[in-house]
Amino acid sequence: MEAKNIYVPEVADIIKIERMTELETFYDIKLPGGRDLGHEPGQFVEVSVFGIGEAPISVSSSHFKKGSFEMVVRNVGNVTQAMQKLKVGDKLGIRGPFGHGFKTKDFEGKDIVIIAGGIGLVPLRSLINTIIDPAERKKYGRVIILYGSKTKEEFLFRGELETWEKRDDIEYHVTVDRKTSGWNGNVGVITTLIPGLKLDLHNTIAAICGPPVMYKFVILSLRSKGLKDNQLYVSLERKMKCGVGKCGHCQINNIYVCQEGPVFNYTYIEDLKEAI
Amino acid sequence: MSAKAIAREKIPDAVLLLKTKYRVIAPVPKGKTFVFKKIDDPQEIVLDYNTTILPLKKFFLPPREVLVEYNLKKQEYREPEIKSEPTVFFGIHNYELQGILRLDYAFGTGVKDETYLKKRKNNIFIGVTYTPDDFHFAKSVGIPTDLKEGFDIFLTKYNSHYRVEALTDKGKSIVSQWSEFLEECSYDSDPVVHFKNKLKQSVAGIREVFHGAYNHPVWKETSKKCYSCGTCNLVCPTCYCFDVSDEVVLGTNRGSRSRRWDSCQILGFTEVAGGEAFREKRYDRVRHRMSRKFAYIMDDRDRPFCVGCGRCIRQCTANISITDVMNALL
Amino acid sequence: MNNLSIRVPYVTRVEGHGTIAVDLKEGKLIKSVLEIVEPPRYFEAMMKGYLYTDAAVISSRICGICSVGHQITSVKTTEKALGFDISDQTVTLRKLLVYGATMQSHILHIFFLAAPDLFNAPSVIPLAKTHPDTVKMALRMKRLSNDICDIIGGRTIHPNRLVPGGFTKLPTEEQLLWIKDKLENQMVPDAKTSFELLKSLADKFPAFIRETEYIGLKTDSEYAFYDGDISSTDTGLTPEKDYMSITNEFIVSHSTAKHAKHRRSSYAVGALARLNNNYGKLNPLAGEVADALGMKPIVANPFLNTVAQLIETIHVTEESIKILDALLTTGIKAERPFVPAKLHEGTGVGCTEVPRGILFHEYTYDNKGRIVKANCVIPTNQNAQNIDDDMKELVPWMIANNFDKDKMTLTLEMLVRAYDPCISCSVHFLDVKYVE
Amino acid sequence: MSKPKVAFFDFTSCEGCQLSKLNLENDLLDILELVDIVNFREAISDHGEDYEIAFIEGSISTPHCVERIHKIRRQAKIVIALGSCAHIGGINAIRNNMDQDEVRETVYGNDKYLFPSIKAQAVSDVVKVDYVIPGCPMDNQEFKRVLSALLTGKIPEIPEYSVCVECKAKENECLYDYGIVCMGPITRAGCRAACPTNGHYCYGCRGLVPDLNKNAAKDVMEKYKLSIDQIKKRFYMFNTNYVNMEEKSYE
Repeated sequence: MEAKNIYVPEVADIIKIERMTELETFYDIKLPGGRDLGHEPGQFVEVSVFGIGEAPISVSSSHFKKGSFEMVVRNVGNVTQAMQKLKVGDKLGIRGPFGHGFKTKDFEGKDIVIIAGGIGLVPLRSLINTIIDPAERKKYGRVIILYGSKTKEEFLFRGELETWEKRDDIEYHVTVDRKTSGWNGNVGVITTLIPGLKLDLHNTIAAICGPPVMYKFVILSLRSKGLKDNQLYVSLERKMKCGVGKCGHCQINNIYVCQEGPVFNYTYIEDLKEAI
Repeated sequence: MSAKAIAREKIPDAVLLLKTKYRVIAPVPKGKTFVFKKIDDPQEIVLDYNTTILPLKKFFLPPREVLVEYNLKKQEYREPEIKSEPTVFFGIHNYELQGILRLDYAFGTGVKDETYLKKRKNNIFIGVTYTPDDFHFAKSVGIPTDLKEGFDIFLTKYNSHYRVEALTDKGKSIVSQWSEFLEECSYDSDPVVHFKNKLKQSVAGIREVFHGAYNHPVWKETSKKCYSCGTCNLVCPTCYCFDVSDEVVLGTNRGSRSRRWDSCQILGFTEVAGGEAFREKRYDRVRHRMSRKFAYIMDDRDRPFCVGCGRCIRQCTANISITDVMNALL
Repeated sequence: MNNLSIRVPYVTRVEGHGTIAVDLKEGKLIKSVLEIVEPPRYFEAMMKGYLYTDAAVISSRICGICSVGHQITSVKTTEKALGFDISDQTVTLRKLLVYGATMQSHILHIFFLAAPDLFNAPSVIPLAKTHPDTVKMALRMKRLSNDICDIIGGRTIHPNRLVPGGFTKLPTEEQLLWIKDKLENQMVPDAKTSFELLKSLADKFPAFIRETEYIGLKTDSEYAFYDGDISSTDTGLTPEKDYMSITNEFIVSHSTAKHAKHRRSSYAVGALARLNNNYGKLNPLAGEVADALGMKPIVANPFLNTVAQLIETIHVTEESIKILDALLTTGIKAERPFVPAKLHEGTGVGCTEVPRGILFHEYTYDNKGRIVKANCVIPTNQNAQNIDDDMKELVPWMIANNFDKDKMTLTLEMLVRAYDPCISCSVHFLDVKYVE
Repeated sequence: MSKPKVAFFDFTSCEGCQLSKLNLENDLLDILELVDIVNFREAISDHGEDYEIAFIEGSISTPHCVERIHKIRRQAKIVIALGSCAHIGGINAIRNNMDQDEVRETVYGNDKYLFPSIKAQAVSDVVKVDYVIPGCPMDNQEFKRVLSALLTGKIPEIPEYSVCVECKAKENECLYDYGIVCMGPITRAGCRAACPTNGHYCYGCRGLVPDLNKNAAKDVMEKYKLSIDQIKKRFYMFNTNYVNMEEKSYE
């Protein structure tokens, strides 16, 4: 039998597009025949736009979502810019899912703190919606969501944020770096939300994703709170060109982020220079 | 002991016979140096050569190759046709083939890269002994001159003739067709090859040297001389990093996605969409290359991704030597 | 018509920036000039201090259109100044390159710059629709001449194989065979078609005559392009080293380019000047075509320079086939450029017939092979005064022939275009210290 | 969809880039299908002033050039500097290192103010430039790539790595092995190593690589026995403006 070529994308349909902010757009993608992507929360896909190129994009929908999967794309490069021009019914190339995400099995019975900075919410939303799925929620302890954004105008998934805030089984805290009109909540970087948390130090894990500068400070803060390194999970951003551990662009010391990550237990990468 | 041998002057005839069935790739002169090339006239082949400009990887991982073809209108992606015509690689040094074996490991383990692997089918390797020059250090990285791993046939040079050893069934079948060119000869032992050890320490355990070497002054010192031109990566038999880009033929619906040899020495290599580069300092990049060779990547037998061909030293305009850098760490 | 003022700012379809200015007041022509408004470029000053290996690289940038001509002339000048030996093979290949560049430049001028006037079109773009076969043929001819330059010189614009002493890379015999085949089976028939076309358009060229002095290289052995003595239709032969006695450059206020004069108030160089000096050496087909078009010396209608270019295109095609035959008989010999054992001081003059006329370079080197002085005299500078003088007679001639203003403007533009002026070249600028 | 209107403007240059486009020959007709060329002085007589994409050739070297380029920038949505002269000042900038007044006086004598000139500058020194197509002359394959990218709505990217990358891919012998000083290691690629592939040293026409290690360059050139003056001269050949800037930042 002919071995499958790992570089050839599948052609998928865009079934829904929603502008979220000035820079970010939401896409709902249907694979051929409505096949499930079968991803873990935190995994990514390589998305191709015909004629333009390919870029790694985090999957944002729950592991349990049927028939299609979702992503949110920030307009920063050639591919993402070209995606802005696409319409419902247009085609995209999809490869993946790639790498390792959050192993929710390991989180069962535990309290989960989710710390999302800006667009870092995109992959973490996949985790959130997986663990708060009605059939799943009872498997986990407390679910605490910390979300930080530059301004309230840059909030993603606003409707969902409201539901999370309302739900009794989710502790939701949000902050903005800069107050704009109409904002009455917290102002300050995301680390300011951490000291006030009351955590069961022995039975909590934290999942972190955000801009590169955020990690160092969030980790310091969680450590000073008393969490151990093995309780921390981070999702790293790198230039993942091939997605399959060959091209070398995402390599941090001896690991390929696209293969072993992008989600790592912090103990695994804390000794890696260049990681954070 | 007695063995089969071939006289140097009969080699072109032997190659001519091979050419009836195979594409033959062999070293030929190019100015002051050598290159591997498809052979039209077997007389051009040189068997006494030091190193070619580029390693054999250019045949399996070309400087630029199409990964995916597509049509903008039809909105389809297609795998390009990947040819693997039966090929004999003739007159190959053993470190060279070790380079290919490292690439086989890189592309054949984990997710399999068929674009590479398809070209590795139908290959026959005929090795030849070599006289190490000032740049070779294969022995220092665990590749003695008599290592014959991977070859189908191996030619050991005696003065004016080569002892012919068939090492695989494919090799045996070729040697049997060569009978008219071969003669019986007797020999006592293989010629002694003088090889100066270039590394202070053997490769066993060399990975440990990198523990605690992250802030060693040698990185900064070396980086002061380095242009970051990427030559060392490009000429390396075991470097395989690549960049990927799309192109549409102007005025048509034909598009393609290609990969191109890349270099971890270039600033943009680690840059992400937001503009941040994760190895921004030149010394970070110098360290990454050396560490990748000897610590980050090893094959299944724990052998480093350096085969001691010396190309990166020979071809560095800034005269940076991987062995000098390693010795500074040892 | 007593009062008239014509300004054609930035004449189009010429190389570089020039403005036609004509003023007629009360029946008296008070101004009729081609103002050269291209910014000055100071090349000779810029070359100072550079090594002999760099002279051709820099002087090539005087003009991309004429870069082959500048480079050939530059390496020849350096070789003369420093006493380099070059092989016969190098000379043959350089000639091929000069012929390829001549073809390329002439075809570009005939079909892309001049032809639209003959077809009453503003450019070649609409011609692609109205005369697709002609445009396709022209593109094909130009492509082949470019390919010749690419194969011999490395590339057409700013070639990168020419160095003092020889070539850094040689063409293969397969490539030369390919060129020969294409010249014989494509260029010759296309050139014949072009001849028929030009013949049918002959009445579109204004029948304006003004005799002048025609200057071009001349040699016993062939229609001179690569080298020879300087030949004048007025005064006969002058050795190349005495080129300054011919060019006598001077400054005029309406032009950033210098002008030149010899025996008369001006002289002409270029295809027509070469033809007037070399007619007897034309190859058979080119000779036939010249005769069929009535181009027998002395041809004194400046508009017919375009016709002379076609004749030369045919001539160099035949000449190239001839030398390719010879070259392919002996085969290409592997050789590297000559490298001098020791450098010494020296001065040299080099000249070549480039498409627009005779080009001179003169360099003086110090004993480390660095340029001390450089001077380049460019065809367009030499033609500049001749163009002004033509205009001075053309305007009254047009008035006498009842041209309206539009037709006068177009005819003036056609005149300037006929010279195929290369204004970038003309403003390379002279180092005045040197001409004191 | 209407075809984008494209204009070409030339400033102080040798016009090689204009010719380079005409040398696209057969592709030229395809290009005409894709864009409306409204201004291209060397090839067409019409002057359209309604354009979206302006390709600029040549350096800015007179007060009049400055005026013209500002006018173009106000009109054009996208400005592309094409060729070394426009991209980095190129060979025109060699004279920037000479005393400007003296240069003018040398040439014009008492009439030195007749034709005012300023230092030869890159287009981006005067107005905002969106993209560049480097090279002397520009590479017409790269021109096609950039045009294709613009028409497909992609940011035209040019290589950030050195000519060595392309030169090695072509398996050329290194010219340093012949004692020839080549600017390849520090020059931006994209030309497919045009000159070294033809055995000629690279003169740096595509500009220097973004993270230039200038001191390394000096060491290497010194190793090959060229005087500092000659090293500088080769640096200055196409990159005077850049090298000047660098030296200022070191002072």
